[in-house]
Amino acid sequence: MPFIPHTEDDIRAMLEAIGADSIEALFDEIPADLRIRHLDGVPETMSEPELARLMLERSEQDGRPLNFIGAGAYEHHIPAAVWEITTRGEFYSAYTPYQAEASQGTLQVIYEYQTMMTRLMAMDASNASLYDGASALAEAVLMAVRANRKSKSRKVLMPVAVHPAYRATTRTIVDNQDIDLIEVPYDPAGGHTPVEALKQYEGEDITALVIAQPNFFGILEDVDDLTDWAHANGALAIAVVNPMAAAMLTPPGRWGEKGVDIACGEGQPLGVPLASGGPYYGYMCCRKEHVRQMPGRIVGRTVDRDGRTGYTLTLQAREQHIRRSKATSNICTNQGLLVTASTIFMSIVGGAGLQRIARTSHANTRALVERFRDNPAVGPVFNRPYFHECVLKVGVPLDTILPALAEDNLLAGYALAQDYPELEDCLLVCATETKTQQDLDRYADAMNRVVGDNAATGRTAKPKMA
Amino acid sequence: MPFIPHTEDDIRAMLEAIGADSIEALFDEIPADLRIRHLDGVPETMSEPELARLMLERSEQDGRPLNFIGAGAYEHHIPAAVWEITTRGEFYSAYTPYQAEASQGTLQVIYEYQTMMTRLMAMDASNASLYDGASALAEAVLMAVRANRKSKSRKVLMPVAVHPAYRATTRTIVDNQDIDLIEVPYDPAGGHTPVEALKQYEGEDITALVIAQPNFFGILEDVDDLTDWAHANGALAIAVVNPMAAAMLTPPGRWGEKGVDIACGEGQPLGVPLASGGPYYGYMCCRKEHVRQMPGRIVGRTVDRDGRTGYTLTLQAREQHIRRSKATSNICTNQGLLVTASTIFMSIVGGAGLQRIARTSHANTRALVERFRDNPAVGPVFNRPYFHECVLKVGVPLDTILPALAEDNLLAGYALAQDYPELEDCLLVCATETKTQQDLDRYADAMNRVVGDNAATGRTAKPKMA
Amino acid sequence: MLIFEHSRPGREAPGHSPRELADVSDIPAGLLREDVPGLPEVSELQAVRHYTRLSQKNFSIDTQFYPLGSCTMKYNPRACNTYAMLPGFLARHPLAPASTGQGFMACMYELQEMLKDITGMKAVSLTPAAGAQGEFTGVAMIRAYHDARGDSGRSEIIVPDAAHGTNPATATMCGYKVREIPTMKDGDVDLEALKQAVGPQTAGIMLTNPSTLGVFERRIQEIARIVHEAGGLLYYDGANLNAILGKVRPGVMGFDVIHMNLHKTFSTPHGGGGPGAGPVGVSERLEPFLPVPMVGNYGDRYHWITEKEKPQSIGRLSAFMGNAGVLMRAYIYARLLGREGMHRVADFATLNANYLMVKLREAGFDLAFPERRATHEFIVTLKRQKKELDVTAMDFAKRLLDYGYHAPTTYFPLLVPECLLIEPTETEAREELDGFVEAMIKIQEEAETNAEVLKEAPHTQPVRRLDDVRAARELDLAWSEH
Amino acid sequence: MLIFEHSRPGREAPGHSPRELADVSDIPAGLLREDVPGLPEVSELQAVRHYTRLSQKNFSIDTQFYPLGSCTMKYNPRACNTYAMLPGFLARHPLAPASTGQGFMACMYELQEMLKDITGMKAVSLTPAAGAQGEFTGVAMIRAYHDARGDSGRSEIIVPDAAHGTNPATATMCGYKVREIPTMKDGDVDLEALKQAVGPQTAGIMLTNPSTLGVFERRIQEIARIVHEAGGLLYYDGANLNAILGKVRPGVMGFDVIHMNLHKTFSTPHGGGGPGAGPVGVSERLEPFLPVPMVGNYGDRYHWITEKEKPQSIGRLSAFMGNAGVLMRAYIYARLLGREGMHRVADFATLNANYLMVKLREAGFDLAFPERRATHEFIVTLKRQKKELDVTAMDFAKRLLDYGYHAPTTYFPLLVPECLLIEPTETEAREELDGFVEAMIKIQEEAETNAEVLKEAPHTQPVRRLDDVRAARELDLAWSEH
Repeated sequence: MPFIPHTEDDIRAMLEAIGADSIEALFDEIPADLRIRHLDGVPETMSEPELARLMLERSEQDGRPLNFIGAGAYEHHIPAAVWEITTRGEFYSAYTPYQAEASQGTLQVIYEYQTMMTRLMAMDASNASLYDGASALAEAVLMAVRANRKSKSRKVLMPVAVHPAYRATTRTIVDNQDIDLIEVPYDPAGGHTPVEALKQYEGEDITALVIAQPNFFGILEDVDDLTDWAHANGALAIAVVNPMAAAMLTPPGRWGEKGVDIACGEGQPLGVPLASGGPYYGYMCCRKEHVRQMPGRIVGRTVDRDGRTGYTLTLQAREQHIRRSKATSNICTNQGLLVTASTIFMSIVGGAGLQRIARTSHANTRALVERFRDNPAVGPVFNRPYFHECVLKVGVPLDTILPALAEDNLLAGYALAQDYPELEDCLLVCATETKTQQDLDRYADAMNRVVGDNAATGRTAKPKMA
Repeated sequence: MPFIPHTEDDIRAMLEAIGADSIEALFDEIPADLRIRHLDGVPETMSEPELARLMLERSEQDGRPLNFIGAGAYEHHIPAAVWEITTRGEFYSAYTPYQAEASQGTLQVIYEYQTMMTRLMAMDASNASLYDGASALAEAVLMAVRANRKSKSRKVLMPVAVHPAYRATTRTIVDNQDIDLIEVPYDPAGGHTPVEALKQYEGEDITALVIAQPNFFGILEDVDDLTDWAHANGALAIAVVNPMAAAMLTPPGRWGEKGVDIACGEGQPLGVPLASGGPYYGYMCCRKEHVRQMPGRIVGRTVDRDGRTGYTLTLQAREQHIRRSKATSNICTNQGLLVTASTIFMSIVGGAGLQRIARTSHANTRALVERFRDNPAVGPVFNRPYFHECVLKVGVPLDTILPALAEDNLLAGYALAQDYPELEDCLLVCATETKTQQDLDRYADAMNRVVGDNAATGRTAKPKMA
Repeated sequence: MLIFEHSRPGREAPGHSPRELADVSDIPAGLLREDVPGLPEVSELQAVRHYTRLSQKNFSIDTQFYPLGSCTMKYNPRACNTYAMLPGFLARHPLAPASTGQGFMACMYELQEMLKDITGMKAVSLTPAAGAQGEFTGVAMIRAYHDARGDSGRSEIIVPDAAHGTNPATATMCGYKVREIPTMKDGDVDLEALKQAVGPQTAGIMLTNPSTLGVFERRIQEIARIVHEAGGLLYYDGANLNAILGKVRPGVMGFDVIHMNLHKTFSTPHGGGGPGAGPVGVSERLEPFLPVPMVGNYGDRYHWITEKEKPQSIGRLSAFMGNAGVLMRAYIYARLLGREGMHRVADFATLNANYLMVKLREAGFDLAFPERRATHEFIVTLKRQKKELDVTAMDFAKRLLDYGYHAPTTYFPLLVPECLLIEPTETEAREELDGFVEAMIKIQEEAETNAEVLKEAPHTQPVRRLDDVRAARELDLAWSEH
Repeated sequence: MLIFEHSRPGREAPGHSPRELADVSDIPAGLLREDVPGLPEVSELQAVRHYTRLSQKNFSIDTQFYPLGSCTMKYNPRACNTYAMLPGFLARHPLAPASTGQGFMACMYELQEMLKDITGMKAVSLTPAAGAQGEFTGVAMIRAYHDARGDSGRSEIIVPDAAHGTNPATATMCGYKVREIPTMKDGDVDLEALKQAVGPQTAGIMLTNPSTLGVFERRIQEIARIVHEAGGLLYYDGANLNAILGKVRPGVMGFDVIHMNLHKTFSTPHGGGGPGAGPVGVSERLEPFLPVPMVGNYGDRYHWITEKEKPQSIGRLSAFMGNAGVLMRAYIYARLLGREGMHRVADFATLNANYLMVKLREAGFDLAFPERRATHEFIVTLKRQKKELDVTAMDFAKRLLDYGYHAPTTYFPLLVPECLLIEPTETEAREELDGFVEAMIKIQEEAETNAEVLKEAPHTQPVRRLDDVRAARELDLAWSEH
């Protein structure tokens, strides 16, 4: 019996102790007509060797394409040490550190993580993680509504240039709480969210403004102006920041005059493998004054009876298991193991290393874009600086060429028209530090080839927009 | 600087403490004309991501053929838990347990391993491992020469049916010690080592007889008769046993009237991956009276000052670091990590599990052989029972068909003619428990096809020998 | 010592980042960071040693018996980790085309199918990232259902007073008022109170069955009838699914929607507090509202189901498809158990719980529901010890750590005073349970003869009892050199 | 508790072996085992928990500073393990045709080439499984060389008295008599004694340079001349190669043959006592005798070199090619270091050793060779402490464990009384060395004021000092129930 240690002797002795005739008898409080007879939808048991073989086959059956998709999940090198330590049984198979004295390993890791995130973001406090970047933004919106006591409107300005899945997730989660998510358009030339677009809301009661850096198009926003606009208009500023970008760009705690109120985003770039989308983790940082409105677990440093330093879960009075229907969030389990991985990742890579990775990722994407300088059919759509992603307009139908490139083991980017119909045949392309010059050449050659092949048959190539 | 923690400050302060101007100055006792100027044969440093990519490519570039080769290294399932625990830093990065009190983990593992091996082999004592099965046989021969005090001849009977690489290794290692390795032929019909072949040595001073179970051809020897012959003739009996076979066959400690004196062999089948041939480990067990002649490390159970049970290296007086030129062997480092893996493997698989694996391996090989019942060009060479390997005569030249099958991702077996010229176009084939009926079908279909294709062009098919 | 205290300016673990500082002069200086983020500067060995040693300061399933009630701390098979982390799976981008992810998607599709059969539901979406998000999803679908029918006057969710805190918190997040109903002395829901509570304002009820009290709600069919007749739907909180795996399908009990905590019932790792995964299953009427993405198939080709195919979906819950790697581990676990193994989980979880309960009762401990069968867990109350000896459930919990056992859940459910909620799980051997009983007996003796040793416990851990009040009052949430 | 004590008849971890007991009736009953081997019958969780907990009872590089002299306990990069254990590498059968192993063989070939350059040798064979087997290989080749020239009267190998025990043991295994020569007070070999010792009976000399005394043999060129002029060859014991990596090539010093301990210098794991790997490099005249197999290449295709291509080879040393997985880890390590990183190993190993030596001298400890530079290691002698305070090197060693440091090598080399052979390695940070010095100072204070605490040490380990005498006298090498 897989994973069950009971011998026949054990079963007999245990039933005798209980005073039951059979294991079946232990279920006598369940109405008989409810009981399962067959489980035909579950296949027969597999032995581990059978399973191993199946999984090896499935993991290899689709090849390993060279990937230039980012769009919210980024391919970065992860030191081997990170996951070899993270999956040690003591981290892997422990639970939430309810018994602090027997969980100092996990608790200290989280405290170190919180410290690292506050330093990376230049913020005062960090929680112990949320599910992912998108749901973290939703929680940030809810938090802002709680934290901005002066505002009654529950209106939140949400730029269209924020990741579409983040916006969708936020909609799903805040939908039933009378919150008004107001879309702010992006500038068609720059791809950024112009402060001018906010003008119309001046004087209104706005609860919060969301600011993504970079935004979904990879474009860098005028974060100082946007932050100051929010504060000048009584709104809280919520930053959504790629933490890898924060290593080279002004961190959200220093945007504008006083920095943002809440920073959140996707922790995946910090040591978490792509792995089809999860588990990742959402990080969240805030200013000191908002800490009691922050959702999720928080670890604090304290002392034991002998005055020795120790770590413990704190501010639990915010949480659902204490406050129930009045909790800041219903979150319970978060993404502890990913936080462990990220903490080890940041320790090994270091701040300077992170900065070099960020800068090389930027430079690689720029170098990739440069390779199309002489191809009139391929070129950047927006004219503003970007981090490590860029929107390329391709002069032929993407639905023709992307499958062809994928066949050739090249994932050329994310097609934007599914979310932005106005960006037809536009591709969001990302080249992180993992890409070599040869990889960029391979991309350029393949793209030039398929564009050439398809130019005649496809939609007419449009002139570059920038 | 990879793996070096020194900052510029550290270097300065440390040199100052030493009173040296530079690190270079610390090498001032080395004659200047000896110093290296260039290391052109070593490539430039690789970052871990570059390395990761190279290794992924190299590990995958050759495909993953379906393997039917055994010949001393056997494909068995290894529970995932085995290596996840074995590679924990505390096992992986510790050394030989010289400081017993700070090495109870490793020491207890070895003590448990010794216990398991003595039970599997039905012997009195086990050491903590040797390099591999082949060198273990060499050490067993040397040990027998020391242990058989009544014998002066240093003559050891070595059947030709013992693994050719084991015989070669033994030759290399005992070559300079005046030991006479006398070959004993195998029976051409049965593939076994007949006791009759030993008749001519009766009355002679023979130091030891080597008995392999199964032998290199997979054939089961008449181990009882051979063991009794050795003892009747004043020789020690040295068993070379596949430990997986020992789970279903009479263990060497029970061969004949009194069991063998020394049992040794390759530990790889017990939880060690094929991995191109190593690291594996040699096991060695012996009767109580020979324990002080056994080479390698041995762990004993003892007590500490408070009377608590503990484990420690013992009988070190045999070893080179104490006895130097009079040591039982020059062995120092052995194969500790593999022993750890094997110990966990045996714990998880258990004795009954081991027996089922062994029996299924036997049955699978037999089923594979059966599939050629109707093919006159392919059939077994020997007519005696075998464990999980069988010699098949193939009626076409192997040098034609093996590469064709390998091209087709099938490793059809080990060609015996390289070691046994008389076994031209004979293939040693192994189907362990890892092979499904579909795998056996695939083998049979592929073999029937290539044999059919080549029958016309190749050497004439010979009639089956059995 | 913190990792930051190993840091020295200029130290680093090279080889993990580019050597050159690439040019970024195309970016306006005002947008660039002026300093290097203040992360630790340590060697790789220092990091490895630090975190390896830290790990040893944890209790975990892999090192200790961990009978934390309601959390199902059972063995996390190593195979699930090894095979979910094969390089081919780790490398796949979530937005890579389905054509390059057929192997992965086959696993997800099959997992959906298995969960459907196990729960008796019509359809399953894997995307919720944890139990609480699954709860949110379920209640949001209930709301979407009523809204789609124009039945929007329903403003209340009924929750028993014994429920997990996530239940009322979730109902609130979905804009519902929470109406608590009491539990009777035998641990079952008070049906009279329920009848009183339901009405046209009732959107639904959230139930855990077995409940958090460790007993099976016997009159579940009647509850379903009452709620359904009032026009409400039934939400099944799958936290305790381990107790009935392969025994009863929540769909057959009458539930309309269920979430499953895969990190409990399907043994994916708890990871020091996540990641979990909280797939939801629904009956036919809720199917249109399931969150996306889901995996569909045509023959043997798999594809993603998105809002396009499910226009009534409540939408997305995360940027991609949820905790894929957790789902992979659950898939592997389910395949290793197979059809034959599923009901054994409930069998032996129940056997272990009842055995442990009986043994503790024999040892003189008071049970919260002495007349009831234990399900996969049960409750000991130390009210008497508190009163007579002035020792608390917390004191017992801390002292258990000294005996090498993780403490059971304490002070939950809230309605049982000084409670220990004990869940041994099916993967623990009888000797382990006997050892736990022995420890409890010894601690009881200590409480009677030398209560100080409990009050001062733990004595053998890296730290002694921590000052939680100070932690909350003098907030220290991040380290600084000063 | 032993794993056997968790065993219960009939318990098992299923799913790792076939469920059926296959028919073996074709095998005569007399050959079949009558019982089931008495291995533990435990659940998978019990095994995982038992061995995880056991692992925590070890000191290791990953958890402690481990300055075990002569063993080079430096950081074992995790990348070496991760990438050597890729599924594709683990699955390859050693006898699979070279056509299906080109990726693996490319690594092996490149490793041979790198080791050639590093050692200054003409050719390298990777096959020896450990240092001692490398030594055997080297001396066997020396013998084969003399024999091939018909110069078979050479019957002696010269070994300094400070040599590793493996050196004389190896010479004996190869049928040689061992002739020891003394070391001078400054740590160098006594050249006059060497001149006396050499002659037509001299087959060769085995030397470690730097020697086991932690000093570089300054007159190595003269030694080479003396031995070569007598017709002998020079064997380099690579145990201390870490001290001169990228600094001096043994081939240039005049050595004819060298073995390398990859588990020392190339940082493959020590594994609780192996596996190691002991490749040998040789000068031109010994090349024909190298053990097989080796990897050759034609253009970019790799093939195996066997006895066919090397008919004078001393032969095989193991069934296959040696410790391939260890060689892979060494290959990865060498690539990560690269050309630029090699000499830094020696630089910082030497810096650390000299710094630690100076600090300990300043703290009042006596050095064995106070006039000499430390190489990568050095010797402290506690002769004075033994005499004045009646505490031994062993007492210091055991007490160091209480301070969280693994002890240095004690009582080796044999010619320095009460010695501690201390090798910090290049991967340790200065703070770690300072911490070690502090611990030594405290222990010295304890020795002066409360020697009992040393003599009774360790106090913080899973067991206190063990009775080795009893272990050897009342041999208990395997557990039994009775």
